[in-house]
Order: sequence, then structure tokens, then C-alpha cells
Amino acid sequence: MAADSSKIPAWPAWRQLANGDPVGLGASAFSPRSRALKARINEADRAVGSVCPYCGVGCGQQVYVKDGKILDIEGDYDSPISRGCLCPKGAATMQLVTGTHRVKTVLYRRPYGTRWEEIPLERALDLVARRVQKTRDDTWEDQHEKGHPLRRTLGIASLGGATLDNEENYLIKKLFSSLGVVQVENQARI
Amino acid sequence: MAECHPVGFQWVMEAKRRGATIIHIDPRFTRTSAVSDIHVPIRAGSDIAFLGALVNYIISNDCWFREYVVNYTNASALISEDFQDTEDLDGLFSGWDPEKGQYDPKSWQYRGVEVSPAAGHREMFSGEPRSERGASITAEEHDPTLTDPKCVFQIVKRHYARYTPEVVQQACGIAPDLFLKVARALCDNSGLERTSAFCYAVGWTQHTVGVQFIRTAAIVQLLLGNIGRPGGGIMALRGHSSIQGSTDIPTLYNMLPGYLPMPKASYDTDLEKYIEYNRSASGWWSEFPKYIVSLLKAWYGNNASAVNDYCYNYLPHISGDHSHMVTVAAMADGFVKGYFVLGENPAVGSMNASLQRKGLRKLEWLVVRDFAPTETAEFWRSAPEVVAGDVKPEEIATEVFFFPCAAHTEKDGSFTNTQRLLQWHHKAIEPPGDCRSELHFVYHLGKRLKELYRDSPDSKDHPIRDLAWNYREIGEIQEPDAEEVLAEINGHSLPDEKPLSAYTELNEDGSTACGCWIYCGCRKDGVNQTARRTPKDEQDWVALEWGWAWPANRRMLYNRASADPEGKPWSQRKKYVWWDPEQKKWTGYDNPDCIATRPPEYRPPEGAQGIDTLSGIDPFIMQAEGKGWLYDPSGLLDGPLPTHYEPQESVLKNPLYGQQCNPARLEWVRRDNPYHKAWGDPRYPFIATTYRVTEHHTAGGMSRWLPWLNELQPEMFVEVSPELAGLRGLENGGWATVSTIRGEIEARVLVTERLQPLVVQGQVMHQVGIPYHWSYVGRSTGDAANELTAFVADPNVSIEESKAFSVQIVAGRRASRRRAGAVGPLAAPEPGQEDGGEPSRDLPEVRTKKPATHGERSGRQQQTEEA
Amino acid sequence: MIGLFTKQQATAERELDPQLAHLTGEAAKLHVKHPAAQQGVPPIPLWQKVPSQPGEAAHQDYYRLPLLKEPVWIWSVPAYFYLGGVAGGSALLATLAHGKRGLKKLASLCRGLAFAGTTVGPALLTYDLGRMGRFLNMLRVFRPSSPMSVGSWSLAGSGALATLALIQGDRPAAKPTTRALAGGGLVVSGYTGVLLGNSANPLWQGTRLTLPLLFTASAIASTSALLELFTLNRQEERVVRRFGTIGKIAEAGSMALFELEAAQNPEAARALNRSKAGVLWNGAKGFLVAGIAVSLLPGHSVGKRRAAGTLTTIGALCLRFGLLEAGKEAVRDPQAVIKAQRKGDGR
Amino acid sequence: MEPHGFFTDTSVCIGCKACEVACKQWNQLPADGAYFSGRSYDNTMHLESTTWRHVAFLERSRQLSGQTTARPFSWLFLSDVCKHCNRAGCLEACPTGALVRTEFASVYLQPDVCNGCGYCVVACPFGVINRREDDGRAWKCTLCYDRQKVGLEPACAKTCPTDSIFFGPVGELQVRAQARLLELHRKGVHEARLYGMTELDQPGTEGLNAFFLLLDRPEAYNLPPEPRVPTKEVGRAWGMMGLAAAGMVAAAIAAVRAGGEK
Repeated sequence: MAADSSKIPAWPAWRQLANGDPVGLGASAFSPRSRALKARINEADRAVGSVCPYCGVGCGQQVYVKDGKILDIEGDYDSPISRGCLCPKGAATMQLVTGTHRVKTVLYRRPYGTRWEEIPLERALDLVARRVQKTRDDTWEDQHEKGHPLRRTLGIASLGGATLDNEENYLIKKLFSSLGVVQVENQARI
Repeated sequence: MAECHPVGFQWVMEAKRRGATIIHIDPRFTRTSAVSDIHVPIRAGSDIAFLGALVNYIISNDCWFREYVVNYTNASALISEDFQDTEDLDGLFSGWDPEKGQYDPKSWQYRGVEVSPAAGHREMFSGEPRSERGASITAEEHDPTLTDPKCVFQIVKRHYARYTPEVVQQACGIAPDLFLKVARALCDNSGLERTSAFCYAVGWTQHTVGVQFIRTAAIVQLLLGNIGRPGGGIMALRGHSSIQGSTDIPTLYNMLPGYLPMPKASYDTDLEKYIEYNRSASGWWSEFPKYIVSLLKAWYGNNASAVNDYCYNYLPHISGDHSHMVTVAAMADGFVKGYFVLGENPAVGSMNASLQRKGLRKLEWLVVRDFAPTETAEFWRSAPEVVAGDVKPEEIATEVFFFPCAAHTEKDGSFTNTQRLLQWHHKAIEPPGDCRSELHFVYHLGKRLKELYRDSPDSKDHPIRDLAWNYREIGEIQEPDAEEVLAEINGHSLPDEKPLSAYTELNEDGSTACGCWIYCGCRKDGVNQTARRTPKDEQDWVALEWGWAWPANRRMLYNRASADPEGKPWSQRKKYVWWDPEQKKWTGYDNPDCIATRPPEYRPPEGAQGIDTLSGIDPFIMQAEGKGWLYDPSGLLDGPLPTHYEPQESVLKNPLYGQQCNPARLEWVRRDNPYHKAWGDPRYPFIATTYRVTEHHTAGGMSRWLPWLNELQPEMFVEVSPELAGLRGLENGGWATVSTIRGEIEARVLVTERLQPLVVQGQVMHQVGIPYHWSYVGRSTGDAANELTAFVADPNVSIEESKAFSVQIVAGRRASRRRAGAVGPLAAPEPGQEDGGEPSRDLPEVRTKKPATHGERSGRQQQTEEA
Repeated sequence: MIGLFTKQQATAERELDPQLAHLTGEAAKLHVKHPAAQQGVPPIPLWQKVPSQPGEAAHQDYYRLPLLKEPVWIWSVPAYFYLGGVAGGSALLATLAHGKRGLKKLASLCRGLAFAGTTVGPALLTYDLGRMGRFLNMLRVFRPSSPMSVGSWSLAGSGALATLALIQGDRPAAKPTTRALAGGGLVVSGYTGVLLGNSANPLWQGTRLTLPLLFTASAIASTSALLELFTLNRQEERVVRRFGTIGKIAEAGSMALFELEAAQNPEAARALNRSKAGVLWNGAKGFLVAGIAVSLLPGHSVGKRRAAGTLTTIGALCLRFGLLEAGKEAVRDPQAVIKAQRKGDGR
Repeated sequence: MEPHGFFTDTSVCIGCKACEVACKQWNQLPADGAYFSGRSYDNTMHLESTTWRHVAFLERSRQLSGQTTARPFSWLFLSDVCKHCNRAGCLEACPTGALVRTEFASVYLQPDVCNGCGYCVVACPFGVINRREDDGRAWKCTLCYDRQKVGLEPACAKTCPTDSIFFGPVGELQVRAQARLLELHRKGVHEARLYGMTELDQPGTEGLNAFFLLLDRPEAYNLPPEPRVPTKEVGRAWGMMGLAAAGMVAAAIAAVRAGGEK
């Protein structure tokens, strides 16, 4: 059934005659594109092992990359958890990570402001660091009136972690605890 | 489960294909029910009545697994003479302190010895006197015949005797024959040859008695011998990719990595005391000192040494509940100035959303990190109360920073899934623009702060100056090396810095550093074990070479229980790990969850200490005495045995006790968090429960921006039965307004027989189903379910009650955008309650509880109250 | 910036950022101008009953949703049907009148019409194509299974022959050309009936036997009706009148037969009397009858002839537009498909 | 090359719609736009030029055999798709050769050839294929021809968590389907039936390469009970046309004769 395109003339009607194909439902009607068609992941530079970012099941994903851009994201057959399957959210991961909804600059809303402004990442980090320092220094509690050590600030709090990596949660807990921030919470409480 | 974990559900379907019976108990008929053998519609919030009746059925019909129960649980332990049950006190246990408004668990303890819990509120057992605290469990008194009226088994039996099929009908609206069908199916499928499993999600946790829901299931499973055996267990289906990881390495206020408690201001004043109060003399927690010292070495490196208590005093101290809702209440009262929100969306996903936003309005600065500005980032301009004009952006002082985050495809790192499995995801492409990982954000923030505090002489700043904070920076964007962080978590020996391979290698003399003891071994031999991807077809069904599970790559906890006391498998069908007499060690498909070389016949000698107290038949090694707890002598704040209490806002009087609600529940009595009547509030006559659907994810930050998902579930909707629709003139596809005293929302209506009225105590109960994905920004918007819910929580874990509360529903789009968080109660709060008159949630002695602890006087005074 | 990140509107695009993703999937080039369904503008009415209690559950279906897709053809297709018919009829007359003394003018007129029909026709068809630039693909393959393929080739052939015939005029050498043209013409005027019949559309599939008759008969009527509008000599007039009379009677007859055949699937047949389709179909009947009536009036005035011609022509157009509309109407009721196929099978 | 296709077993479908999204993701199809339909959880409603997998949601106030519920009720799902018929109306009607029968026996639409004549739309007895007006061409499921060419299974079948969508050589699928049917009947699920598996089940299409196991009548899922591919019956229509043509010739001769007389 597969058409040998090489020496058959380009016009499918001719090809029908050449193939002795009166009905013209199959190979003779193929276009060059169809004959050359391949799954796009075939040209991938590499397939990167990954894990679905949605729920807690932890389905395996394969991320196909070419020229620093994503070709496709699909399930990983090798995973003993998911055996290549993904749910609708997992199947939409491509749209999540390459979607046009993603904002690519830091946005800043000044006090009493009515709009967002774009500011450079480095500057934003400096500002946040200074806010942390000021609030921490202003709200530091060294001791309870009964003399118990507190060594903390209740002026700063943090929320989030269930969607982050273990390494990220670790650094958050490590840094914030050392800053004396105890109000560190995440979705596990919800 | 099919709704929110479809791929996990493939294994349930696999089991069904092999003949398993699938039972689904849910107020709604969901996609899970559609393929289940039995669907049992239950009144939201009545699960303990149902599960308690199972306990009663199992005991009274003698379906329990005697040899398992006698050897592996605390059924035979004798309980203090002073213990009194809810049977005797109309819904209260002994030890209620009307002054403090909480229990003193002393009378719940074992006779002759006070044990500390493996988890939960260990601090409860740090109070004086602590002489015998955690003493060698051999001092415990037992009755192996289980006949002593004060032994755990008899107490459990008495406690649940009144949980009959009739009570199930009265409390849950489930017909006795349907209940009995379930009970029989469960018991028939348990024993030597068969095991049954329970799966639950936040439908069990989000209640004022959430922890006790799960405890009841634990009792059922222990009685049936379904724990620690293949095909058994109680599975928590968690909703986020690394929510388990964020509990193990806790971004939670009350713990340090590896479930080590945060220092308590009142007593953990120095390392010595901290260790004394938190270690256990027996069981695995006797190893406690090794874990905290290794953690401090990991955090403060060479600055931590024996002479300075390994910098223990660098750690901040907690002085009560600093959990999410407490913090937000304090925020709303102006005590919190700065807030980091990292990949979470509390303005949608957290209860009483308008109070959440009130908190945000009172901040000085807010940092939000996500893919696109969420409702939390946009609270100042498009929130309902802003649209309503009750709040004006020009009057909100909060400074907001929105940082775009990197996707999981743009960074290296590990997730810990719901089965404790760590899996590494590799970076595929560079993050675009200024998008960065949290790792990058926190690391560079830390670097800046270290710089800012570099020359500070102030002792308060030493922790930052001495913080070990050197990680390799990769590439132009200076991304810290995630694997280096993982190496620190895994731990290494000192000074030679060799990677450790198991937590048993940890020491308390500062010769090891380990960022999270339960994760020790995840980078065994310096190899990233979490990145292992040996194909499933190239290994056995336990798949030990895929990723890495804590602890010790153990895939099933308590698996010692899969063998009988002599160490032989209970049955061939269910063999998992067993004692090999030749090799003199435990072996099997999995890594045994016990001391691998400890023979079954070992019994602790007199005066044994530490892990030597664990006998050869103890499967639950984290417990002080190595047994599974049918009865909880310590660790829980609301009683040793699960007891049915009604939700904070119920439609029913508690059919079992005079005490309506969990006496120890957390309430926030504030104008911006008003409650309905305890029950039978004519203004809010229907039961509501919130949930997710397959097509969207939690608060929508990862789904409501995706057209491929939005087209599948384009709009906020509520689900009601045809009967309720008839009662309220609701039309399928039309609009309805759902309201509580805290807020009103509009939604499309799906009228469906998937919801059905339940007849409870002769009244017809209607339930309203409310998905909570939607809110006011994104590509698919709608009103948020959490505009309706309230701050009220389980005392043990401070998790809110959003799975059962009362609402009103009417036809049409009538919602005002007013919110209690902005303008106070939308109706008179609890009419007839000002004088504490009927209906009341509490018995008189409980009513005296001051609401002060949580509520108006929050913020600093309240935060340090317990100190 | 303001507003940029507030409520992002619902979108029906892929929303994949070309900076991050390769857009090379099978349908990546499927061009989207407007969302298939915009919010607030339901493509299909909201379902307002309880799904499990759909009301008269006499015959089952899926929320009353159409089971088949509506024909997507626009006005130019029925217009072509008409033109093709005229072209075919004229081609035939042209051949038979060829070289006949006294019918010269008629012959050349017919050659003209045949030429016009076979050249304007394809233009109309092309206008309906989603991708006009690819109209030549119609001759890419020859598929005997596809009436449209057969028709395309015949139309192309007829077009060529009609052109040649036009050039050759009435010299004797043209005889073979016109003969061939007549053959092509017969196919062109009739195949459109087969084309409609060869579909899953409940109305058209149910009437696949009478449709060719109807189209052919109407081709005769249409041709003569159009010719009646021109000035003809007595002899030619007689030819046209005879041809027309037969045509009109045949058309009326085959319309009756068509309705009989259609009636076997009452759900589908109902479409012939519903909404736009009903107006056109009944219009077709009315104008045809009127045409016949006028031509039966005594006298031989040119005015009468033209009136009859005009009425019949309008009728012929209504017929073809009516058939298309009825086809669309018929699929809107899923029972038109289901009932016809389920002959009381009670499973 | 062996014929390959889908066996869609609705008795294990959980209606998660992963197939719909996986299909859009792999083929990079646009969304259909957000429209709340009120039809249970079905908001895409039918197969379209931009929706090549569609999950139907049936709510019934009837019990499903073998299931225990508090009141008579069941919820059925079906993931619909192009059937890739052995006799395909669209294929045989297509005048340009845009639609072709591939070496895997699937029916593939070549987007570089289709000129949007719209004939396939009326020729499909399942209402699957349609012309996208703003694109101009017709589109439908390709049975992931591009993936099959390199030995990959189609995106929907790969992602399906419960193997409701099963891909493979049609011969093996038929064996699997038969076994599954027997198993269900043994369990007392008598409403289970196969749809379009062989020519015997569905002469009108001579069998489908994408066939189904249903738990209710086909029309309840918006499937035609006994579809007939039109081209199977077109012969007699051609005959009738021949007849009509002859009549036309006769009429013309008669007419010209009439003119011939003095």
C-alpha cells in the first residue's frame, strides 16, 4: 500500500494510471508532505525526564526539547506510578509552561497605586531585602516578658511550598528560621 | 479519587478488573462513584458516626484480626483509673479545663507510664512533672486477654457501642441495609488472605474534627489487620506535586525538617531542655538528639559546635499557634507587616477569602510569586469589595511585588509525591525573561540579607551572619545548584564531607550534618537517588529503583506487620517482608521497617533504653512502645478516641451527645468572621460542601489560564438535586445565588441526581455542591466558594472546616459584592447567641472558654499567650 | 500597563508562546480568526432540563444535539446546480439542432448557453471552496466513488468541448464535438442529483433515487424556460415549447415522486415544510404550477411565453435552493437520523 | 501493514477528558472557546473540526447492572472519535484526494491538499468531519498518523488513565473486545454491547477501525444506530440518472422533431 514516490509522476491522476489504481483512495493520492510525515518529537535534541507539576500522584513526564524550545510534553511509559498516562491537567502541561499567560517581568504596585509598573529583577530583589531588614528590625522580639527566649519576628510571614521543590522549601525554612520568621506556612495546612 | 487523581485511580480500576469491590462514600455521586460497585451518599461531616459504626460492627461481630490486634496494637494496654469517656460525660472526655478551654490529657495516659506521641502535639507532654516521661515502656501494664474493663480494647468497645446502624441513619442519612452491605464487604475482604485499603483526601481533613476522622479509619484498619500489609493501609491523596515534601521539609510553623518540633518559648529554652522535652526514652524518637544536632550543623556549619549548643539559640521560638489562619487574623489586625506568597493563592484557596484580603490590605509589603498575577496579587484592584466600592485602591497602602516564577521544566529539583516518593525533575529549558525559580529567589534574597547584616554587632543578627549559605551558581542567571542543596539535605560526615547513606549513620556529637534526617540516603554514595528512572518493566512491582522514598527508600511503612509475630508471612498471597532464619535478618520485596537484624523473638530486657526497647514484634517503631494506637494516650488535643461532633455550622443537633461540636475546636470570634447558628439556622437551611473537579486545579492558578482546560469547565457552577431545585425554583443552566453571613456568590446551576436529599432524623436534608476553583482574574472567572467559608479549625492541625457548613441558596443573580471582611456580618450573627442560649455548640463547662485565644485579640499579645 | 494583567479574556487560541514552544503540530496551521463559540453567544441553546430527566423520553438521543453536521455549502452551489442543468439541456439541444435549417439561431443560442454554463458554473463552485486557490485540486485525482469527482471531470470536459463548439460554430465538422458535448451535458445536468443523494443527510440519502430524475427533469424545464425568454422564430418556438412542456410535466412528476420517497422518513420530510426550506420548496411547486398554467393559456403572445419562462425559472431556482435548505433543516433533528435507522429495534 | 485502530471501552471510562486535552496538545489544536452548555460536564458537546476527541456525559435515572446506589441512577461516559470506517463516506466522496486510506487502514486528511469543497461533511454518517469556516479546510482525527509512522501510539490512547481507549492492531482489539464483553455479561452487566466492531455488526460501514463497547443504546451517546456509508448505495442513483438522461434525449429529439415539421 505504501507509495514508492521516486519515479512516479507528480500528478496523482497520472500516478493512478501508473499504479493501475482505478479508485484513487490510497497511495496514489498521497502528497509529498504526507509521505514524509513524521512525529515531531523525532527531531527532538533530547527528552528530559520530568514530573507532573499538578497533583500529588507524581506522574512521570517526558519533556521533548529542540533548540532550547519545547516540542512536546507527554507521559513517561517507564514510570511505575503512571505508566505513560496523564490526566487532563497533566496533558495540558505544555500550555502551562509555554503559555502566553506567563508574565516575564517583575511587576510593582506602589502604595496607594492603581496600576502595575515593570521594574528590573535585581532592583526588586534589593527592595525586598531592605523591606525584610526593616520589618525584622522593627518587630524583633528577643525575649518574652517572662524571660523566655523568643528571638523572632512576628512582623513577617510566608505562605506556600506545596507546589515548590524540596530544595526550595529547604532554603525557605533555613533562611526564614534564621531570620526569626516563624509564621512560615503552606497549602498542607489547607 | 477519579475526579482529582485520575492517574492514581488507574490502580483502583486495575484492582477492580481483578475482582476488588470499590466502595465510594461521598455526599455527591462523582466520576468515582460512576465506576464504583457501591456508592453511599453521606451527610457531609458525619463520617465519624459512619466509621465508628464500622468499629462497632467489627468488634460486635467478632470480625477483628485477634493475633494482629493483640501483638501489634495497644489493645491490651491498661489506661489510667481517672479516665472517663464521652459516654460518662455527655460528649466530653475527662480532663477538660474550663479555665484554659482545653484538655489536660493526663488522665488519658497508660497506667504506670506516660508516653509521648510520635507526632502531633508533643509539647503537651513537656509540662512538669516529666520524671517518668517517655520512660521505658516495659513499665506499662497490660492485659493480654483484653478483658480488663480499663484496657484499651474494652474502652474502645464501650466507646463505640452506641454507634449502631440506626445511629448511622440518624447522623449520616444512610439506610441500615446499605451500611451493613459496606460493613460486610469490608470485613469479608480483610484477614489472612485479603486486605482492604482506605483512600481519602481533604474531604476528611477539612473539618473541625478532621484528624479524628482519619484516626477512626486507623482504628478500623488496625482491628482488621490492614496496616503494614500489601493492599492495605490508609492513603492520603494529596493535591499538590510536593505537598508531602513541604510537610517533610516543612514550610510549616510548628516543625523543623524531619518532623522535629520547633522550639517552644516556654520550656525549650536551651538545647539540653529541648532535647530532654522532645526525645523519647523508648522507641525511635530516642534517636532525637542525633537529628537536631545534625540539622544545626547543616544550617550553621563550622559555627555550630558543642560549646555553643550547635547554635541552637539561633532558632526562633514559637509560643502557641502561628498557623495560617492565626497569622492572617493577626495580619487583619495589623500585627503582620510583610508577607511572602510563593506559588499559593490564599485569596481564592483559603477560607473566608475576604478576611484573607483584609489581611493583605493591612500589610506594608507583599511579595507574590506565580506564573501570572493571581487574585492574591490583584487583591487591591479587582476584588469584590473593591468593585463594590467598600474599599478603594487609593486607600490601600500595601506595596506589592509580583515576581514571575520559573516552571518545573525550567529548573532542577525534586518533588515528594503522596506516597513519600522523591522524584527529580530535570531542567529542560532556560526560564524566559525575569522568570526565576524559588531557589534562585530565596538564595539571592539570603545573599543580600547576609550582605545587609554583614557588619551588624547585634546578637539578633548572628544567625544570618553565621548561616551556611554557599551554593554553586550556575549560568548567567546565577541559579544555585539544586543538587548541592539536595546533598545538604541528605547530609554528610564531618570533617571529611562524605555523603551519608542512611539516617542510622547520624551522630549527636557534631560529626555529621544533615538537613533532613528522614531524607538521609536520598543521595546515597553521592548519587542522586531521586533521579533514578529504571523502567518499571525492568524491576519488580515494588519498583525500588524508581526515585527514592523516605525513610530508607522504604515503600511501605510498618511493613513488619506483613509478617506474623514469628516473622513468617501471614499468607503467601500477602507476603511482603519476613524474617530469614538462615541469614538472621529481615528480608523481602521492600526494605523492612524495623531493625533489620532484630529477631522476632527478641524482647527488651529490664531497664532497656532507646531503640533497645523495641521488641522483635513491634511494627510501629516510631511509637514509644512500638504498637499501633487504637487508643491515643497522648498527642491529640481533642480526645483519645474519635467521637462524633457536628460541624461548626450544622443543620442538625448532635444525635449522640449534648456536646454539639468538638469542644477543643479553634474559633475566631470577630466581626469579619461571623458564624451561623450552631444548628437549624432558618436563614441558612442547607448543607454545603466544597470540592474540585478534574478539569481544574485547586485555586486555579495553574488551570484557569489554560484555554484547553477552560473549554472543558468554562464557568463557576454549583450542583443541586432536582428536589432542592424544585424547592428553590432553580433551573438547570440558570443562575443561583449562594450566601452565608460572610459573603454571597453567583454561579450557574447544574441540577442533577448526582446530588440527592438525605432523610436524617425525619427531616429532609439538602446538600449544595460548590467547586472552589474560580475567582476574579484569569481567562475563566467566577465567584469564589471561599467567599462563603469561615475561619474555624481542627485543634490538632489548625485545618479549616470547608467541607461542611450551612448556606442559603436562591434562584437568580442576586449577590451583593459586600463581604464580611470589608463591612462586617451580612446578617445578624447567631441570633439568640449573645446570651449563650440555645442552640449552643457547647456544654456549660465548655462555654466558659474564652474566645480570646484565637480571634480579636490576636497578633502579638495572643501569639505569646501560652508562653 | 494598566488593565494588562487584570481579567484576561476567555480565548480560543492555542496560546502557546512561540518563544518557548515549537508550533509544528498537525493542526498548528489550522487558522483561527474567531473563537468557534464566544461566551454569551451560545452556538447551541443551553440545556435547561435535568439531564437524567429529559422529559418526553419516547425516543432516546443525546441532549437533542444534531447527530450529523449541516451542509456547509453557500448560495453559489444551488446556483450552480441550476446553471449546470441549463448547460446540460442546452448542450443536448445544440447537438440535435445542429445543422437543421430553421434552428440555426436556436443551435447557436444553445451553444452559447452551454458555454456560459460550463464556464460560469466552475466559477460558482470555486467561490464556495474554503480554499479557492486550490480549485484545480478538483482534477488532482479521479474517484469514480465520488459523484463530485465524476462531475468535476465531466464539467471540465464539457467546458472544453463547449468552448470548441462555440469556435467551430455550425460548420458540419463540428458534429463530433457537439455529440461529445451532448454526452457531457447529460452528465452535468444529472450528476448533481446523484451528488446530493450520495450523502448521509437523512433527507437526501432517503431520496437518492428520485433526486437524479428531479434534477434532470428540472434541467429540461429550466433550459426551455430560459430559452423562452429569448426571441425565437416560430419553428424554434415550437421546439422550445415542446421541450418545455415535457420538462415541466416531468419536473412536476418527479417532484411528486420525490415527496413520496421522502415521506418514508417523516422526520426528515418535515424539513420540506419547515422554515426557510419550506418557503422555498413550496415556492418551487407554486412557480412551476404557475408556469405550466400560464403556458396553457390560449394565444401565442411573446409576453405570455416570457411570463411562463420567468415563472418556471424562478421555480427551478427555488427548487435547488430549497433542496439545500431542506438538507440543512433535516439534520437539526437527531431523530431524523435515529428513527430512520432504528426500525423498532428495542434493545 | 496491519490495520490499527481504537477499541474504546466505555465501561472503564471515568470521563476525565484527558484524551480531549492530549489530542489538542499533540496536534496543537485551538480551544473551542468557553461555553457553559448545561449538559452535565459536557461543555464541548460534539466532535468538531477543532475537537477530535470528545467525551459524552450521560446522566440516567436508571441503575447500572451490578452497581449499588442509594437511588436508581448511573452516569455513563464515552470518548467519541472518528471511526475510520472500513468503507468511509468522507474518503470516497472526497474529489481532491485530500482524504486517503493510510497503510494503517486509517483515514487521513491531508491538510496540504484539501480545498474545502465540503462534500465530506455531508458524506460522513457519524457527523465527525467538518469544515472550519475561518480556515477553509475540513479537519478530523488523523489517528495520529504522524505518531503511527514512527511506531508511537496515538496521544489519546497513551494518556488514557484507565485504558478505556485502547490502541492496537484491529484483530487483537476485536479479541480483547469480545473477551471484555463476555466478562461483563458474566458479571451481569447485560446492557453491555459492542458497536461497529465488524461488518456483521455494522454492514453500512463494513466495520469500524475505531469501535466501542457501550452500556446503553448508541443513540444515547449520539451515535447512529445503523449508519450507512452513502457510496455503498450510489450505484442505483447513477442508474436512475442514466434513465433520466435517456428520457432527456428522447424529450429533446421529440422537441426538435416538432420544430422540424412545417
